[in-house]
Amino acid sequence: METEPAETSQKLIKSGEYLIVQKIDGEQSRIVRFTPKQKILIEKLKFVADSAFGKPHGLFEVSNNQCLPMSVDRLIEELQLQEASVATSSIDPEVTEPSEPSLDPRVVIAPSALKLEPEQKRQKLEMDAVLEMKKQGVSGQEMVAKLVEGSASFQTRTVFSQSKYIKRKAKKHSDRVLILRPTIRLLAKAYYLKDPDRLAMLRADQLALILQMAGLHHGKNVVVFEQTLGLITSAVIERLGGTGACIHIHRGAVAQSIPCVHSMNYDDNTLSTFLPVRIKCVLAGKHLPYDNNRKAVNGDDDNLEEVNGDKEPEKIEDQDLEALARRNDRLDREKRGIDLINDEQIHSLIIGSRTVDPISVLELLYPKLAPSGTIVIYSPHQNILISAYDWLSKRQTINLVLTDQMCRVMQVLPDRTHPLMAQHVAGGHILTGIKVIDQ
Amino acid sequence: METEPAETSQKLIKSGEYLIVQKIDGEQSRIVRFTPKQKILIEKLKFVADSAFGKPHGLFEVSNNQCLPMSVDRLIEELQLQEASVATSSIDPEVTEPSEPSLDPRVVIAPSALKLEPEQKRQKLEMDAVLEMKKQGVSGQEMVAKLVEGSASFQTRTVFSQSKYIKRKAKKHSDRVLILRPTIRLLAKAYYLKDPDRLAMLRADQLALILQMAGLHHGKNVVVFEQTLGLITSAVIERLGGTGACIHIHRGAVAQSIPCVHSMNYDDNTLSTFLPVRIKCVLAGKHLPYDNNRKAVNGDDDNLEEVNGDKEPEKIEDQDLEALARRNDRLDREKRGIDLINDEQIHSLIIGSRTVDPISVLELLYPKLAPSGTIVIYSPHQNILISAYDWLSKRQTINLVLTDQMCRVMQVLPDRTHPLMAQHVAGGHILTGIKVIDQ
Amino acid sequence: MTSSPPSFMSYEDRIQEGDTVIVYVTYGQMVPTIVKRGQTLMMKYGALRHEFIIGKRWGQRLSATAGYVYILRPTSDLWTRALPRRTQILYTADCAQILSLLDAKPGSVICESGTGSGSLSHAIALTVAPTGHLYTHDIDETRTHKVLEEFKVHGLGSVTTAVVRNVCTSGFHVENAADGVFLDVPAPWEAIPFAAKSIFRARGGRLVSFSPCLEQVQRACLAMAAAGFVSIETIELVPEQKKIVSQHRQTLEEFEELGDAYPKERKRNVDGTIVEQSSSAIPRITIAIVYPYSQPTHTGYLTHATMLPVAE
Amino acid sequence: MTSSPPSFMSYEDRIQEGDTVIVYVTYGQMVPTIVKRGQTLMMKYGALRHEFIIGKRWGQRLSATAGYVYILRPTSDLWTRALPRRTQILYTADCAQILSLLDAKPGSVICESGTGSGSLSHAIALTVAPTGHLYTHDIDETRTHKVLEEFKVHGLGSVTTAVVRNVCTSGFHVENAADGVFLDVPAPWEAIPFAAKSIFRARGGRLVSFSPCLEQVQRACLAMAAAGFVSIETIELVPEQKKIVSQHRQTLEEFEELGDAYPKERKRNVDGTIVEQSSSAIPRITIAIVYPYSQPTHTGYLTHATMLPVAE
Repeated sequence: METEPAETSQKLIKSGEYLIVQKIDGEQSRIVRFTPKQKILIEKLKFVADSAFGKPHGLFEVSNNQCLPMSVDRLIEELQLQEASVATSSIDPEVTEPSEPSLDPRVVIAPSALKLEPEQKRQKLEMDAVLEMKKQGVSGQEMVAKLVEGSASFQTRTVFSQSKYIKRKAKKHSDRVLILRPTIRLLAKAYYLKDPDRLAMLRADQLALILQMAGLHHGKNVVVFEQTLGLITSAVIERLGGTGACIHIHRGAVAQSIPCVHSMNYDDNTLSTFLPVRIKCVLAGKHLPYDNNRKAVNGDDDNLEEVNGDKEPEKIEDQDLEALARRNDRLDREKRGIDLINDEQIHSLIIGSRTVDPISVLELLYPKLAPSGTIVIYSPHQNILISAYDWLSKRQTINLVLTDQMCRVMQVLPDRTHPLMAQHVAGGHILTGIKVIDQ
Repeated sequence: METEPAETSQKLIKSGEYLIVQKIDGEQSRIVRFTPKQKILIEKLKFVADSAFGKPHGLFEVSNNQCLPMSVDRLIEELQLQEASVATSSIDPEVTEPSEPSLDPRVVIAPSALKLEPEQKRQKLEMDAVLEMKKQGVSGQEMVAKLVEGSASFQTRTVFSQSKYIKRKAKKHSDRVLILRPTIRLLAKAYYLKDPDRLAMLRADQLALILQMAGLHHGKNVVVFEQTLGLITSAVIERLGGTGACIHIHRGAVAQSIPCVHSMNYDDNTLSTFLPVRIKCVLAGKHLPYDNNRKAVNGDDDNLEEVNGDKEPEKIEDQDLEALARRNDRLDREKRGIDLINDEQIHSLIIGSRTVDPISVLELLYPKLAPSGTIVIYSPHQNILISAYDWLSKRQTINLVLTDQMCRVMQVLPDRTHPLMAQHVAGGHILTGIKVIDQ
Repeated sequence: MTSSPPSFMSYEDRIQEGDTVIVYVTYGQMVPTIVKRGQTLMMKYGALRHEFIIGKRWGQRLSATAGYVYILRPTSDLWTRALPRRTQILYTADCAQILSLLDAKPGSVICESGTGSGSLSHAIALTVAPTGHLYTHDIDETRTHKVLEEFKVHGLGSVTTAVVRNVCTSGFHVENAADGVFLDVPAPWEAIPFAAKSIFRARGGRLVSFSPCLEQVQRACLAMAAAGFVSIETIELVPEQKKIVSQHRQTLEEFEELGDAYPKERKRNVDGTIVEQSSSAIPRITIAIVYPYSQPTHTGYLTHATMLPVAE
Repeated sequence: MTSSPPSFMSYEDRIQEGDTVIVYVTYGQMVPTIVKRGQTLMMKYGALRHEFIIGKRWGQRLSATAGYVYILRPTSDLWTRALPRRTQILYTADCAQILSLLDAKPGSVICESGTGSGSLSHAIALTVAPTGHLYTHDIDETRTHKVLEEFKVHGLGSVTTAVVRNVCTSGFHVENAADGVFLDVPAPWEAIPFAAKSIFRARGGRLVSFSPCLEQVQRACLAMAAAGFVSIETIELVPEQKKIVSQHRQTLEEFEELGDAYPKERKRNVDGTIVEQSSSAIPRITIAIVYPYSQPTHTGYLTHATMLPVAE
């Protein structure tokens, strides 16, 4: 679908797919591969993966270990009914004056339809007004006009009487889940919240900036060295969309610890740009053969050890055709990657480092970057980038910029608008530049 | 007044006082010493200092090189009249529907009365309503209640139609100035905007944090080494309020480049805690005599040179009694300061460094800090503080914290609320800790 | 300092009975205690008899039954971090800023509402002492009594008055007297006209209002302008706390060979916290990282304004 | 890359006539130019004849009559910084974030309003090419025509459609087709119901709205919820730019002796900017400082939301 905009058929959830599962109002966001008979667990809610197969991605209701598709409209209506009873039992003397929904349809819907935190009785009536308008066929356009022309409830009541009420209402909709196709944005957020350390603190907003500063789009040849669980690599693969090259420099014999590449369910066309290259080859400056033997036939102990260390699954005695094909495919991709590097056909070099000094990567790969190519280095540590800046500024790099950015989420709720009180703020710094040549 | 809360007499502007002068809607904030016949210049506005003498600090109107006191009420009324004519000439078809000020007194006054940026015709009517209410003797309390109950104009119009209008109206009130008594807050802001470099980028909000982290209040003995134009020293003197000691470590023979101490118009009681001590004495670990001779009678060339370098005004031949008294006072204060240091009676050590490595100050003065005393180091450079952190953590310092803070100004205007689009953001980092002892 | 008041404003070298001390256990755990013979403090590192504290030097390390602690002299910041919480409190960054925006100094007369847990009240009282005064107002009687008691014990009784009073309906305890007014109330616009009245007319004064939500700020700004305040400005502070760590800096070859997982050593530093250190020959650098990962990103907006002096 | 389109998406080693190049004069001054024989570029460092550019390598340094410049291949970021300004534009930090919030990638169908100077339009078009499409809408005919022309010259003609249309009253050019909709309009709430209609129902899609003011955000959030969007979130980015400098680190003795003013040397670095360097034996360290001192602290809030797929 990525490459066929004209396609009109709907994508449905299918077995074997990686999916994002979130509870409504939940904190977690899990990436799960849905396989038959698998139990999906999310914040104490449990259902069988099979019940989602064949359904469109979206909102589900969980009951009896099954998940059932649910429309957003139904959720809103249902909430409205729940409000009615609650609102009646909690009439605030301050707001009992009769509202006139016909004359003054003061419609206030909480910003996130999935985090509806209604405002007492008045809001119930307002919600009624919306639904009434909907029934009467009032267009969305007209409704919004009416909605904004008199939003007095944004203004007239104090904050604290509402908060109390909202607390009482929290966690009502605990049997609702979103099952979504993974996107780079959702993956970035899920891993950042789960294990920022292993992601080198890379925040979603900084990943976005890395991609843009790298001048990334289809057809580009990009070298990536990263220690961010494959997140940068995966984002590059997506943006290439099947043309160009994402040369992924990895440790050991095969690319490992890149869950963010696997969980995007990429098709073969999209994955055709993924060219993993061993650090060993980069260090040698050329393509190296795999050690095909379990034993160190050529006496290369170091190579043997590494293969063992990486738990290379193939053994010479049980290699089958499929494994051979996989190995050949790897070798072929690696060869293509190394050729592009050695031909200096690299348009962007992206380094997302956690423990490795970027300079040690630059020393090997910066000479391979084509002139006018961009270099982007991410590190959680400013000092590391200051050293890299020094290194680059001595080597014909222009447009060098070191930036940092703050990203804050706003709470936008009637009478309670403010930035979130606490947030994950850990992050890193980004150094960018453009390579030039003298003559 | 600082120490007599019961005092009821009004302070009036007098000759010789340092004052803060700001134009309404102006960018600048100047610190000027008002002396007879002096011309005060502020953003193309000019008046003679004498015209302010004997008047209370506050709002003035400038005409014919004279400044005349003006009440805030008059300013607001006047603005309202100006609006009337402008509003009539720019009626927006969207807002010509008749407003009903009696039924719905939608009062909107722009947040800063001194930066009134009115909203078209509607606001004119709203402003009328306020003034009408005032005339009718409606209490402030009631007025505010009415004011907030229906602030629809906060909500209903678009941002952009207003901005255009506001541009037309800008810089209307160019003959109004504020003449204010200097405060640490105003000084900090004025110098930061004027010359952040010489202030080591010290922002007013960070100065506030330094004072609080230092545990500063009356009676404390504080050692200050700073390169911030006397700003930290002056703030410490103010917070001591005449008891305790502000030991100011300075270069050369006399404390120089501390305009922020001079411009606060401190009385003798407040200044009694100001104890300037020469770096030379701190390095020697004891009180040193001044070189009383213009010639290097004792052959101490270095000392001579320094005295000349500092343009020490006294010469042996024209020393009079007053100068001698000043010198004796200096020597006396310095002796008191050095005694407190040597007796280890220091409760706080504050370093606000621009070019000097804080460690070089710590080496001399940290041993003199009393146990349980606080250390606060400000630097525009994080790296410098990381080194200082290292140094302190090896020397029985607990509660070590490195912080940074962002300070943003919000624009709060009807329908145009957002953080300022651009701001001076340069600033520094603050490292704090508490000294402890082992046995 | 004519008499020797309790520890908040006394500078004796050694700890006396009756002093309020801050027992520093770890960075995150501090226990405020009034030293009294016969009592024993129980905490993470076991028991500590108060007898052992008396006569010791401030800042001294003391051994408890299962570890050691430091006995610190109380400061405004330490009190804010250690005080018994009764409500949401204002933390040091905001307290510092509020004092500065109020132009507070010895001799200032300041009105505050609400009192809450008294975090800011202590900061103000310490700043305006010995010649100024704090009038603090709260609608909650229990909280007010608790803070009154603390003021007394902390030697701040003479510079403070704490009253049970709703400033939004009844105004402040004093009129035409204050140099500064601080508001931390849900509907500041109701209190602002009263704040204007409480300010000393001939000298003018400062107003600072703390509100978490922008809608409160919008209404407060309108009310301030209506009450005659000028130079109205709203600011927001976002502090960022950092930790200093020692970090490996490996080459690509080292990474290929060793991976990124080093053997770790655990060590207790002087602060009492456990630090992980990698033991390896690979060179390390000292760096600052944002820590903890999740931090407060908003407490409230501070709106401040000036009431100009009125000619008499 | 079957044909060889103009420079935005071509990777020839050498510059050809007709290519759009970015002439990099200094960090602050970049001039976008279409290379054409017979023409001459005039800038700060004098004149540069286009003849001298043709056939040179991308990224090469060239001498003009009064200094040297670099000829760079255009990228989305360079275009944003160098483009001819017709309106307030979206800068790289926001563009980057918007692309990410739209889940934009090759093949995506994106609707945008307004087109403005085309800064974001270029970023979107480059991202969705070669198989996706950008529909961009603006009420200004001149701007639209200018951007259309740029698209053509930049090889983006086949992946873009630019129309003069007020989406707040007439909706978008396509319905039931878009994977993402971006709004930068004064009254986004008017366009949101139309945005919902333009999204491809069976696949669902994303909505991103950029607004400078909070009141716009509040109304946009209400309108999004009313139109059936879920997971509505508002974020704000505040970038901070730093400069790396070499700084003295003097001891107290050195300060006493020399003061803080060192003799300065001026030097032109590779970037073409003048840097001041102190010449002294006093040790120096390399540090990052916030620079420029005054920086953008707010551009706008980004409110984003998801329209879930609808079962067919």
